[in-house]
Amino acid sequence: MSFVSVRDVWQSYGGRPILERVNLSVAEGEFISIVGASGCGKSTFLRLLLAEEQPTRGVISVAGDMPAVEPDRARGVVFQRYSVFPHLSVRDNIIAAESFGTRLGWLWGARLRAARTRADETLGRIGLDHVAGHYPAALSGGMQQRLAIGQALTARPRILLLDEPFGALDPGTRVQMHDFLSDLRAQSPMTIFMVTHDLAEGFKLGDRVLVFDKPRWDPHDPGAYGATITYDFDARHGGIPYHHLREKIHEPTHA
Amino acid sequence: MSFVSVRDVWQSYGGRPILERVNLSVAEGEFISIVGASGCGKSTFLRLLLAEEQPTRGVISVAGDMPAVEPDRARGVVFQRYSVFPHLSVRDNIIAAESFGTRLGWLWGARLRAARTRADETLGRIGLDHVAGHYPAALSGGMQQRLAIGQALTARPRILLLDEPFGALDPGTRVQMHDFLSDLRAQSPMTIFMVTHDLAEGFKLGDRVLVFDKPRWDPHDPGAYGATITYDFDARHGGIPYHHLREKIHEPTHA
Amino acid sequence: MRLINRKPSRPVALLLAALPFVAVAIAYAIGSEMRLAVNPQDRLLPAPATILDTAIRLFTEAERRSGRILLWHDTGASLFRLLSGVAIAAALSLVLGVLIGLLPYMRRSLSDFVAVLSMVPPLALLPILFIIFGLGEVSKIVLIVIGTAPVMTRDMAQRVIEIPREQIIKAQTLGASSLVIALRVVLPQILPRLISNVRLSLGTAWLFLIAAEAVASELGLGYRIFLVRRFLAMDIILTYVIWITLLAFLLDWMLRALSRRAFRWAEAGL
Amino acid sequence: MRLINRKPSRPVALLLAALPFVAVAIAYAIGSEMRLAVNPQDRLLPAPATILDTAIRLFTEAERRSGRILLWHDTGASLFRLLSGVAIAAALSLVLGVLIGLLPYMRRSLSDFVAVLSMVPPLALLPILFIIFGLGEVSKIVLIVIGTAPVMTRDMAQRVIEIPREQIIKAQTLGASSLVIALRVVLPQILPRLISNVRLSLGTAWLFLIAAEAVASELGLGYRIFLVRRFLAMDIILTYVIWITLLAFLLDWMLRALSRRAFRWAEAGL
Amino acid sequence: QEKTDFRIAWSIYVGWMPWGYLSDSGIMDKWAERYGISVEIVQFNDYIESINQYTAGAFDGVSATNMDTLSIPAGSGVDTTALIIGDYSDGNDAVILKGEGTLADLAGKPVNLVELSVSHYLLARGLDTVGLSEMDLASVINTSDADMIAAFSTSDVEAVVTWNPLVSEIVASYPDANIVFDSAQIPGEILDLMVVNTDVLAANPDFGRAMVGAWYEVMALMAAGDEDVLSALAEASGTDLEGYKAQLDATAMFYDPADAVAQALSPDLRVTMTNVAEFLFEKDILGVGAPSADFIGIEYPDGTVTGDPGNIRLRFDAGFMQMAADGEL
Ligand SMILES: Nc1ncnc2c1ncn2[C@@H]1O[C@H](COP(=O)(O)OP(=O)(O)OP(=O)(O)O)[C@@H](O)[C@H]1O
Ligand SMILES: Nc1ncnc2c1ncn2[C@@H]1O[C@H](COP(=O)(O)OP(=O)(O)OP(=O)(O)O)[C@@H](O)[C@H]1O
Ligand SMILES: [Mg+2]
Ligand SMILES: [Mg+2]
Repeated sequence: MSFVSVRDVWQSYGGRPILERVNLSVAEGEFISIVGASGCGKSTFLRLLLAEEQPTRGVISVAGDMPAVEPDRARGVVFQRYSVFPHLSVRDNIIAAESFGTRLGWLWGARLRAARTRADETLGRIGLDHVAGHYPAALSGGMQQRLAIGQALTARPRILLLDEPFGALDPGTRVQMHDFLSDLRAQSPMTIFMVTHDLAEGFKLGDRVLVFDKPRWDPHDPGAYGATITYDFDARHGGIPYHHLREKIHEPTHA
Repeated sequence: MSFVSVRDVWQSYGGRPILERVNLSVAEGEFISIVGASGCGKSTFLRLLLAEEQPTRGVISVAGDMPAVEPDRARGVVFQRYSVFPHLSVRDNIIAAESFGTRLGWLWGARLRAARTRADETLGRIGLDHVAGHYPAALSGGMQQRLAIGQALTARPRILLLDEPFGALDPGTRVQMHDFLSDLRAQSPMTIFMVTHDLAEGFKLGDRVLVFDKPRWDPHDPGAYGATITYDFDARHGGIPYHHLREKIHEPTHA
Repeated sequence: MRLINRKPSRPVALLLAALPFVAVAIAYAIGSEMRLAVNPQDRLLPAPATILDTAIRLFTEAERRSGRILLWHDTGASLFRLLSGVAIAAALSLVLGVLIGLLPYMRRSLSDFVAVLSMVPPLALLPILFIIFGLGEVSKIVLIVIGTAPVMTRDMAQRVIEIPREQIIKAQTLGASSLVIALRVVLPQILPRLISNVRLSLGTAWLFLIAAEAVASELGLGYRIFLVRRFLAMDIILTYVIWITLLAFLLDWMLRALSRRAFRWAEAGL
Repeated sequence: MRLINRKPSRPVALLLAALPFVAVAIAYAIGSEMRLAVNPQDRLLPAPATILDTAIRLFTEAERRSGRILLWHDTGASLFRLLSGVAIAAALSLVLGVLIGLLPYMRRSLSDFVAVLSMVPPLALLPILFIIFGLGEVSKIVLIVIGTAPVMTRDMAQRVIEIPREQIIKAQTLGASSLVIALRVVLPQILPRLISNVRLSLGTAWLFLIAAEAVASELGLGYRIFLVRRFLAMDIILTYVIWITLLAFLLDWMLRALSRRAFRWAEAGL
Repeated sequence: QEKTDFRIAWSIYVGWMPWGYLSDSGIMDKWAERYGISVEIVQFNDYIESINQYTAGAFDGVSATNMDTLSIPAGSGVDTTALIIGDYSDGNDAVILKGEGTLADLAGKPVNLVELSVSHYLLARGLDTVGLSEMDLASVINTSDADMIAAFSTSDVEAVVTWNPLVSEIVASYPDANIVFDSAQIPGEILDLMVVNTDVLAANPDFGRAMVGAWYEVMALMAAGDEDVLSALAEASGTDLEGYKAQLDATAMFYDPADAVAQALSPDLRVTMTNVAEFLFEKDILGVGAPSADFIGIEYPDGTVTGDPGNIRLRFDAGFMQMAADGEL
């Protein structure tokens, strides 16, 4: 059964097509890596999944629900930067995932105490318990991203969207983050979409690797056509790429 | 013969020692990588070489000259960020390496034309000729750092100092930059000091890898002692580390 | 859907933008109507039609005695003072800001002084200014300079200090002297900030201009407002207020456009 | 060695910092001496000793008629007006800034209006304020609010817009409503900026305060300055000017300290 | 010391408008040329600032009232001579009550006026006549003359003291404005003067001659009812001919220099100036650290002195006006 289904999605800005005829079907628990040239529309696709924007055409649905009109708790997200709240302590950043859903955004009394206990558990799991009282600015880049992921997961989203989450980290930290993410996933299976610039990373972490590219190209007007999913690799077996050509160009298939 | 000689250098800020008893002797044309824990004083050491600061004790001399009191054209430098001038076009950034040495900082007429020709040559060599008229903000991080290195070299410094020059780049770009730097060095040999966080990078590029660390440690007062060079690896043979212990702790040797 | 995600369509957006202006106009019209109903000679809130008549008269009819259209002469005199004052203040703040920001000796000797100066209320010193600089244009311009330059200087110095140390070092390794660093590294990078400082201080400059013109002057927007204020000729005052607002808006817009044109390398942050 | 690399030693630095203050004091003393030599009763530049005497008298001696030390009462009255005005303006700019910055509907309808408002010269509208708010405290406070709130509001709205879009999206994925985003994401992050805005607008606020007190009042620092101007009591004026400068400095310092205390998460950029 | 270039300051007020006309019409230049000097006439919008500037030495003469001359230049030690007595206020200054009532009804009410000005003096004199003092008022609120008309329309204001043209504006605009006391009831006490620096005048008598000569040329034109002159004055003061004439009606102009001389010689002047000095002393603005109301000496044309003869700072000189009366200029 298809958990996330993307059906014939187009997106254009001011008449310029960015994405065209994107079709995708993802099963629950799959880890989808997304790669592609810079500016080809990867983040745009993620924004559509996030419901931050509505596609010009086509339908995206998650878990069979009606298409969402704005971001909600069903969708967790981590960006390359600015994914945590700089004015909240590490612990409060985790608690925020519970308290922000309330009417005024604050928890009191017993609920706050309970949330705090759960937050400390989470912090222990993501290895940030020793800096619970610090502000994010005092954390390294890797710790900040770990916090961001922890925070997103605390809200128990149906799908988790990552837009180059490790793009700003140095290589050593990056490897640690891969392990961290794999461990988390082993503990609690999630449906994840991750955009990355690093092909190796995509294959290492993903069950599938989607390649976005422009199937058509007008040399006189590079912006004339949009990108779509041109390859869909199976990456499950330790990242040894054996791929099947996903769709014939110009002939959209409905997954 | 020692081209750069560092003799018994100490540096402290407000009474807190950061570096102690640093001794080093570098031959002309050597590529020195510097690694060490964060905050151990690598950048401080580079600042001393740059003559941006004067050591509390000890003497640093380059090519047998008197110790410098401030940065000059004998020292080229590239930092992790902010190494190019954002308000100058790419070409003007290169020309700056010639024009800044004049009285008012401007070149005119024939000299300007000559400098422009040379600048375009340089840009060709560092692969930036196609963006000569752009401003740095329009360049990718890797292109900016290439420009910074090209600019520094245009001034023909005796030594080139690099402080985590590739720290902010993504892995792919990083590898390209390694090749770029190796090529440049093959064309014109230089004496280079490079601070890096990435051990592999240090070994890959350097002829020698210096490790800065605190030889003494007071558990009650972590700031009581400064760091020094604790290891000095020979990295010439393709980065296969065979090392010799450089000095016995507490017994400074004079190189 | 959350309020923050609800975006008005284009026609609605235009309507919304016009709304507060229309609301103020209607409120004024009603207020004016009510006062005029009680006392037809009331001058505080003249009828919109009266203001329009007055405005047309001010903009087109010459004064009998001198044969000049006063509004234009007032505008010329005031703009000259305003722009001279702000230009001098800008130049001063640029030079001092670079010196203070770049040279430790200058920083030590001037930064506290400028900080204190920027807190002095210049209006209270007006009599002394008039004695030293006379009653002509100079004292008015000087008041504007004294009123705006210290704050601008502080900000410029701060911006110079904020220029990444790396660039200053880099310039030195390229052989740049202090002068070259000031001229070719620092100056071009803080010019955009200078313009935004000028934009910010124009409001204060108008204040000082109006205050100075109220004391001794024979021409100028502030002088005219002050003169007719005695007689509560609100139709004239309101015309002048709207005119000043328009001028201020135009100046601001021109400076913003200039900044965008001249400093393409600094994409954002203005 | 380049000038930019030359740093004064500590004692030299102290000397340098004192230099301009001493220079101004000496210049004043000489000017005063010269004028007093011509006319011993000259009041424009009273001798420093006279100012000191006057200052001591003003700070300690009660007025004959009322038995009150006027300076303190003036200070109290003025500070009350200043702080009320600025506090109201700050609150207003905070609320409006968040609304304009966060809600597209609000942005459309108010941002142009606020931009125009910030260009209006409020002093010229004083008569209307008097009629609406009376001659008492309210109109003075309102003048300060009108004079400072629009500029602050524009800046606050700008800062709200500059909050990374990522954070707003993230908050939404955590289930935050528009209200929660405003209260828990936006508000705390722009509070430091609010304080620095208050610091910036205090100078303008003092101006409006002094202008308002000059118009109608029986107590206040600005009132006193304008009153004693009637007999050119520069000793009193200068005492008041120095006192106002000191107060402004203290306020600024307190706000800076508050900001540093309260917003430790925002290390720099204030 | 002798010099040839002089600067005088004036501000807009009904009795001083001729100064602007003198400058615009060239009459001043004509007279200055006759004596081989030049006189620059500078207009101020802010009356007090003009006196301050004169006191600080930036001008050789200024238009001022007798009271402000005594408190500011004389009180600051600048020896000042009243060269021309132009007029006295004969209803130009008034205490205006909102609604029905008399002067005595001011008791317990706040009064808006320009503090320490002639308005304040008028109020004090008026309250005297009904046995009240300032203590009996709720308060005295300093209010800028520029905003007096606007202030009167607010509900906070119950009474104001001010001068023309504001008085006639207020009376015309607000039907409930009720004049309960005016300067016509203290004739000759609020004098509008042209005062000059005594030392300058002593060293340059021609300066005095030129000023007085020019002044009375215009006075003659005004006395003759010259419409051109009057409408120029009216326009410069921001009103029309009718309005200006109405203001003149409340002003006892000394068109004839002989009348001005008579005013200067009148023994009433001594009483007035003593009253004024006492008022100023009471308000603490009679000179720096004045120990008593007699602190400043005032000399009259006949050589008599009130106040301290050792500290004469204000002199009434009828000599130049006498010359004009005798046609000797
Ligand atoms: N809101 C928008 N309005 C107009 N154009 C947009 C908008 N957002 C993105 N674009 C354009 O759409 C294209 C795709 O942008 P997108 O950010 O999705 O690329 P990307 O694949 O994520 O690139 P990168 O790898 O650099 O992050 C770009 O050309 C961009 O300029
Ligand atoms: N100007 C200064 N004044 C006082 N302390 C300083 C100064 N510069 C550096 N330090 C301190 O000296 C120590 C070494 O700093 P340095 O920047 O040299 O470290 P580093 O090895 O380059 O670290 P990193 O890998 O994080 O760049 C740090 O503890 C730092 O806080
Ligand atoms: Mg992207
Ligand atoms: Mg470092």
